[in-house]
Formats: sequence, C-alpha cells, structure tokens
Amino acid sequence: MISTDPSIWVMAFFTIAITSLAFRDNPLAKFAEHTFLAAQAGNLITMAWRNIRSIGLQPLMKGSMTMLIPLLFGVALYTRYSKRYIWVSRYPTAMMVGIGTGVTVRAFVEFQFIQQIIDTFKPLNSFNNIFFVATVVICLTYFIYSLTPKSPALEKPMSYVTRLGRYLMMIAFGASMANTVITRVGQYAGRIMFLLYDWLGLG
Amino acid sequence: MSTKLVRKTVPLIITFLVGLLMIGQWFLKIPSLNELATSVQQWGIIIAAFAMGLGSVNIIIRNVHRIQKREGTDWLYAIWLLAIFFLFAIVGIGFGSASSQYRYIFNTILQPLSATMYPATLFFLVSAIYRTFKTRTVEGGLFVIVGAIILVANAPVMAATFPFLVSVKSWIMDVELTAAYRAILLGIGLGAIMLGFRVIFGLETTHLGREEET
Amino acid sequence: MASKQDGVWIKLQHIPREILYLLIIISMIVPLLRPMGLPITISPQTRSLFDSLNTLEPADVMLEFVDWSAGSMSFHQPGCIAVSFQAVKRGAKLVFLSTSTEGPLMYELMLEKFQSVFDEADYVYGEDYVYLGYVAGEETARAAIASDIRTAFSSDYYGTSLDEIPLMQRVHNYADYSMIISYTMGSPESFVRQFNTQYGVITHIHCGEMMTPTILPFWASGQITGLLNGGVGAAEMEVLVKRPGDAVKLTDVYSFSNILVFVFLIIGNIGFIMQRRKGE
Amino acid sequence: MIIASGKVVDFIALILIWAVAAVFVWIVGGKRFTIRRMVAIDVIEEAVGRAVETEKAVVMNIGGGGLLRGEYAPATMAGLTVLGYVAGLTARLGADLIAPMYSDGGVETIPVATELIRDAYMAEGEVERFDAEEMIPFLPVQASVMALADRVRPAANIMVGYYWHESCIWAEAFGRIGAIQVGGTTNLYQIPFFAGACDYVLIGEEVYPISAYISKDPKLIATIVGQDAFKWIAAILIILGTILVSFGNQWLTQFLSM
Repeated sequence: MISTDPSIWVMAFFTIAITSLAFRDNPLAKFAEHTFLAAQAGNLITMAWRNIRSIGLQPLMKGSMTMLIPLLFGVALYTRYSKRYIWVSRYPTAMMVGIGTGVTVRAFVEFQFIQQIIDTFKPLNSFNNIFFVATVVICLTYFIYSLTPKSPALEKPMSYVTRLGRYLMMIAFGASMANTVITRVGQYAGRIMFLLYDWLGLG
Repeated sequence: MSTKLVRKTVPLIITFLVGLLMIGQWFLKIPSLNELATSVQQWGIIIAAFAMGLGSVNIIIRNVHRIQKREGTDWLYAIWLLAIFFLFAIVGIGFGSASSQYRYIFNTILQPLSATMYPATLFFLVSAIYRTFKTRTVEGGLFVIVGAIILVANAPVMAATFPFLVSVKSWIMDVELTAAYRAILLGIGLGAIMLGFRVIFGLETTHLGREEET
Repeated sequence: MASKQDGVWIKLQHIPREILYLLIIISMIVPLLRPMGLPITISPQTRSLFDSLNTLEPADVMLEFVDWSAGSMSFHQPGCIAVSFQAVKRGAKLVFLSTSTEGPLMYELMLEKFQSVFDEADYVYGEDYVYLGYVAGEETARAAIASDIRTAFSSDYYGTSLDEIPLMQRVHNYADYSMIISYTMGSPESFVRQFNTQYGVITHIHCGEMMTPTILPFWASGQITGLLNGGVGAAEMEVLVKRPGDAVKLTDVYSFSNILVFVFLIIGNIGFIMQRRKGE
Repeated sequence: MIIASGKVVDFIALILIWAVAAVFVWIVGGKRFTIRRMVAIDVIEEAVGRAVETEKAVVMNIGGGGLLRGEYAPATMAGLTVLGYVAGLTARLGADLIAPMYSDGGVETIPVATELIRDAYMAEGEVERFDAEEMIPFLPVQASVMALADRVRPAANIMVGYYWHESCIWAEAFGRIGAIQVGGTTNLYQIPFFAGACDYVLIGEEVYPISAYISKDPKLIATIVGQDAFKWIAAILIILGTILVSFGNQWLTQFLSM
C-alpha cells in the first residue's frame, strides 16, 4: 500500500531527482544538488560546533587555560579571508600539517614498508608463491625513476621488465573496476529497496 | 627581517616541532612525551573542527555573490541553498544533533540525498564501462578481459553454476592483485615518508602559500 | 565506403545511455520483488572475523566505529547489525563512536533496528553499550582515541560526562580495547595504523568491495584480522550469525546487474573491435 | 630501552631513509641524476598546443584531498605543481585554462591554487588574461561536471590529485567528448578509472616525482633518487628473504620485526 507519510514522499522526490542527474541535467536535479550541498555544510557546522564546545570551550570554562591555544589557532584559520592578515592563517595550517604528517608518516615505515616486505618472504615451493614474489619485484621496478641501469646492455631488458610490471598492474586494475560495480550496485539497490518497500509498499 | 621570521619561519618551526613530537610518541617510550603528544593531538582535533567551517564560509560568500548578481534563475537557487544551510546550522546548534527536530530534518532531507548522491556514480560507471573501457592497447585489453572475468565471477548465480569461476577470481584477487597492489603500496609508503621528510624539514611549503616579498 | 554492415558496429557502440540506465534499474527491481535465495559461499576474510568475534569474553570491550554515511548504509548497517548481534551473544561490551560526520545519525537509524536485540539480551545503555558521538580530525582523532579516549570525548553523545557512565569508567586507552571494527568508506588503513601497528589491537574492517583489493595486502600480512567485503561480506556474516536480512537480499541483486554490466562491456568492445577491423 | 619494543628496526629505518634523503639533498645533490621520461607529463605540452590550434580550452583539476590531512596532502601538492606547469603553458601558448575547484572538499587549497595560476600568468607577462572568476569555477562534485564538460568541450582534461568516487564521473564526462585525458592519483581504488578511461595514467606514487621532473630542481631530484635507492633495497630484501625462507631460515624475518 503506497505510503501516506509526507516525509517519505519528500525522500522519494529527492531520490528520483538525484537519479535524474545521471540521465540529463535538469532543474529538479540542480535543486536537489543545491539542497544536498547546503544540508551537508549545515551538518558539518553542527558536528564541528559539538566538538569545539565539548573538547575546547567546556574544559576552558572549567579552567584548563591551555585550551586557549587551539581555540585561538582555530579562529586564526579564518584570517584567510582578509588580504592583510592572511599570513596569520599559516600558524593553524602549519600545526595541522605538522600533526597530520607526523601522525601518518610515523606509521608508514612499519605499516606499509617493513611489514609488507616481511610478508612477501614466501618459500618458493609453489607456483603461486613464485608468481607472487616475482610480481611484487617486477611491479616495484616500474616505480624506479632515476636509478635505472644506464648501460645499453641492461637498458633493453629493463624496459621489458617495467612494461611487464605495467601489464600486471593493469590486470589488477581490471579486477578492482569490476569490484567497484558490485559496490555501487549494492549502494544504489538500497535506494531501490526504499522506493519499492517504504514508498510504494510493494514486496 | 622580523616580519619574515614571524610570517614564514615560525610556522615552519611549528610544523617541525609538532611533526617530530608525533614521531617521538610513536617510537619512544617516554610517558611525559606521550602525554604532550596526546594533548597536541587534542589541539589538532579542535583546529580540524574549525577547519570544517571553512567550506561553509566559502559557500556563504559564493552564494551571496550569486544573489547580488541576480543572473536568470541562478540567484533563486542561491537563496534556497542559504536557507537550507541556515536551517541545518540553527537547528543543529540550537537543539543539538541528538534532538528529534534535527533527526527529523536530517532523515527527511540529508539522508535521502546523501544516500543517492554517491551511489548515483553507478550510472556514470556503467556508461564509462560501455563507452570508454576499450581494448585499444594491450594494457586496455588486459584491463577489459580481467574486468569481464571478475564481473561474471561476482555474480552469485554464475559463481554457483560455474564453481571454477570462484577459484579463478580468488587466484586473481589473493595472488596477482595482492602482489601488484603490494608493490604500489610500497611505492606510496616510501613516497609519503619522503614527502613527510620534506614537509617536516620545511623543504615543501606549498601548503603555506606564496612567498611574500616583505 | 560505409556499408550497411558498418552501421551495425557503430550503432552497437552508440546505444543511448538512458537505455543502459533503465536496464540497470530494472535488473535491480526484479530480484527485489522475486528473491531467488542462492547459496552464499563464506570467504576466508569473513570467516576470520567470525572466529575472532567468538573469542570475545563477557567483560571484553569492542570499539565499533560507526563511520559510514547514508550512501553505504545499504550494506554497512546490516553488517554492523550482524557483527553486533554476535558480540552481544558473546556478552561483550560495545562502545560505539564516529569519526565521520554522518555517523551519529547513522547510529540512531541502526539503533532503531537493533534495539530489540539489546532488549532481549537485557543490555542497558551506559552499562553494556554506549555511544560517544562524532569527533573531528580523522586520523588524528583515531590516534588520540588509541592513546587516550578522553582526549577525544569528554561526554557521550547525549551529554553525560564519561566518568558518570559505568562502562566508560574502565575504558581509557588501547589496553582496554579487546578489538576494534570500523565500518568505513574513507580510510581503513588509518585505523590499522593507529590501533594495530602501534598498539597491536585486533583490527577488523568493513568497507566497500571496491576498497577491499587495496587492503587485501594488509589482511594477507595479518595486520587486519577480519575483513568484511562490502555487501557480499555483510550477507556472509548474516548467514554465519543465522540472521538473514537486508544484505542477503542484496546478493540476489548482484547476479542480474553484474551479468548485465558484463554484457555492456562485451558489446561495447565487440563493436569497437569489429569497427576498427572494418575500418582498416 | 627507550625505543618501544618491536619498533627498533622501524626507527632505524626511518632515520636511515631520512638520512639518505638528507645526504642526497644537501651533499650529493641531484645534478648527476635525471628522471626517466614521464610520457603523461610530456603529453601535456602537446595537448595544450592542440588546444591552441583547435581554439579549445584546457581543463585541469586537483581533486578534493586538500592540504591539511597527511594521507591526502601529497597528491594535492603534486596536483598543484602540475597546475602551475599547465598554467605556465596556457599563458605562454595562449590557450584558455579552466581550473574547477571543489566547493565542498579541500577548500583550503583554493587560495593557494589561485595564487599559483596568477603567478604563472604574471611570469609569462599575461596577467591581464588572468580572471579568477572565469578560470576557477567552484562546483559541487557531481552533475555540474557533466554540464561543465558539455559547455567547455576542452581539448585536454588533466586530473592529478586525491580523488574519491568522483574520478569516474570526471573521466567519463570528459572522455565522452573526446578530450585527451591525463589522470593521476594516489588513492589506490580510484586508479582503475584513470587507467581504464584516460589516455595517460600516473599510477599511485608516480605523481610524486612530477615536481622534480618539471622543475629539474636538483634538490627535488635528489629526494626521488633517495626514494629509488630504498626501492632497490626493498627488492633486494624481498629476494634475500625469500631465498632464506625457502631454506627454512627465519633469520631475516626475526631481525626485521625486532
């Protein structure tokens, strides 16, 4: 039985309007997209304010004065919009880039370099293992830009190795592309479920 | 000279000290260092919260311009955009995001839009697959052939009727793809470590914008 | 001289995209109205998550990062429900929290469907499960949560200070987390870095199928313990916990749509190859 | 011991990697080294030339990763470098440049990009052709890309930066109207779309040496050489470890996880 709840109808309208985006750009789609952009920005402001209040302002009110530093740095971000004081916004940017780079890079050595190398030590007793180790080394040579052997004798075979590396990676990209189809289908099927079950009351 | 110190050098020093502090927390077992690093991370959270507002200020400025210019129906969209933005911001900050009022406008407006906006990429993906992914070169050929195999293997009905597809797919994913992606990940990891070196030691300053000629 | 036959190959490559889109939508509607219910094979990645959940003891605390947005609700919500059901069956304490902006509202939509399970197991808010809300900063916030949760949250989502919540009185940092699971479409690697690589916390990930290949190397090396492969993984998990729901319905949709997209890929390329062969 | 257990080798490795980078940057220098040919970057100059002949524009986008988050900043910085290079070319050769920026992702990049383009046009003495409003449209990610592609119908579309789901939309929108496409991102699960749809693709960290390749600055080339050195080390370690493990010797595995 078709739904009589007005908010379900609004939700169905937005679902169809955004889907029409892919067919042809039309005023309904533009209206829905503007609504989305605005609502998303409004949600960001709401969530940002919760954090600023509960982690920054409330402890400050309770007397931990060190909270002044991040709060002032946060406000300083907005000097970006004034021609004269734009340089002030460099302080919070510098701090955020410092924290962001430090937090990420510190883990990369172990997470994405050493532990990955250790796990590539595979006993060469099966075709899969030999193929695995060979693929990792061959694809790795594709990413070498300057320390490549210059002597003509080695240059030719090296170019074949890097081309083979590129082929091996393109096989992997083909498989990933197919996996993306199944993800988007699964996501969009959720909207079809909403339209069929909640809106039209079928199934 | 002091303006160059204040405008450029001090921010670089901040990045340097804060970057090394994060790395120190990771590798060194020094409790006081760990507490300092954790509180600096808390500062990072607060500044990130402020940075989330930058997008909104940008939207407000851009759309106020659009309203002033009054081109065709464009400015009506801008008015509607600002109305919805302030509706969410005021209800969100006023009543709080846990309130039933905010939950109502979120579930009626933002939830269906966000739930359809990203999945709608499916249609662009389908037309890209049909129109753009062609066997122009050997690489394109490999891309298309393996893509086709995995597409079929991902369909449960085909996997059920042709069990060998499941083993072909698991070989491609667990051996070929894992090895190729491991090499790419090693490269990205090393690249990020090197860029981390240039950022923390002040060699890379794109994020700080232009050199002032003061 | 473009013979009539040439026209076929060119026409084959210029089917209007609207027809493709309508076919895809129909290929999703049919199975949802007439479910087929095909056998679901369990992948080793899902099996390792299920086995890890079964090591949970009643007092253990599991962090669940409700980090999906409405876009991936169709498979993240069933996955979270299946995993949380198994954790509740084991009697584990659940701390839900979010580092993505739509997380809080996604948690409340999930709770509407999961409240019955909490009631059946006599789970009381504040003693057996809690929701801490959203914290900004992405990887920085995850690093802070790992080293000391109180730097990221001073109160729960509903405003109660952490020290007044019985469950949170004994949850401070990585040492108190038996395992974490992140339902995310953003950066699963950042969870692995800040929890597993740094403190050795057991880390599970539920992300979209398109992201699974990029983190398979980390599952292969053991840095990720359980890995749910999007909607396919959520359906496998629902089968393992014997609670088939929305995710199992999705698997029927996958069959038709994947085959259809396969046909589009083949048609497009046959037209291209034949036209080029005719062109020479 | 002050270094956390299980992190000794990692700590030494990080110091070693940075020390080698420092040695190359400040002592050895990059003068004696060159970067191998990067076809995807060389083709940009041809593409801009073609844009001038056919009186079409050149579109360049640097994704929505922004500069503030450690994981996305590297790709955005590479994108900004290519943006500066392309702006220099369009200024010198006289093509029109359109650099759309996201209005809802990585907005802190917008002023940086605007300055970069203005500097490039100023350096070529074409500052009067620089019009921020026209050249740098803001757009939310989705539909406006299709409208932009149909309206502008550029000769070339260059996408280097951090991309999420929108990579497929950009590649499809501009691929459909036949623009030469160059794509590069470090977001691994978006590379397949650039690999499938673009004429030239930069795979993963292939975007990092762009700045060194374009500017030929010895300091930047030096860090790339340092990086290459460690890729050879990684390859040698893998081969060594595999041989050892094949004979049942776990020595290297234990050493590296110390």
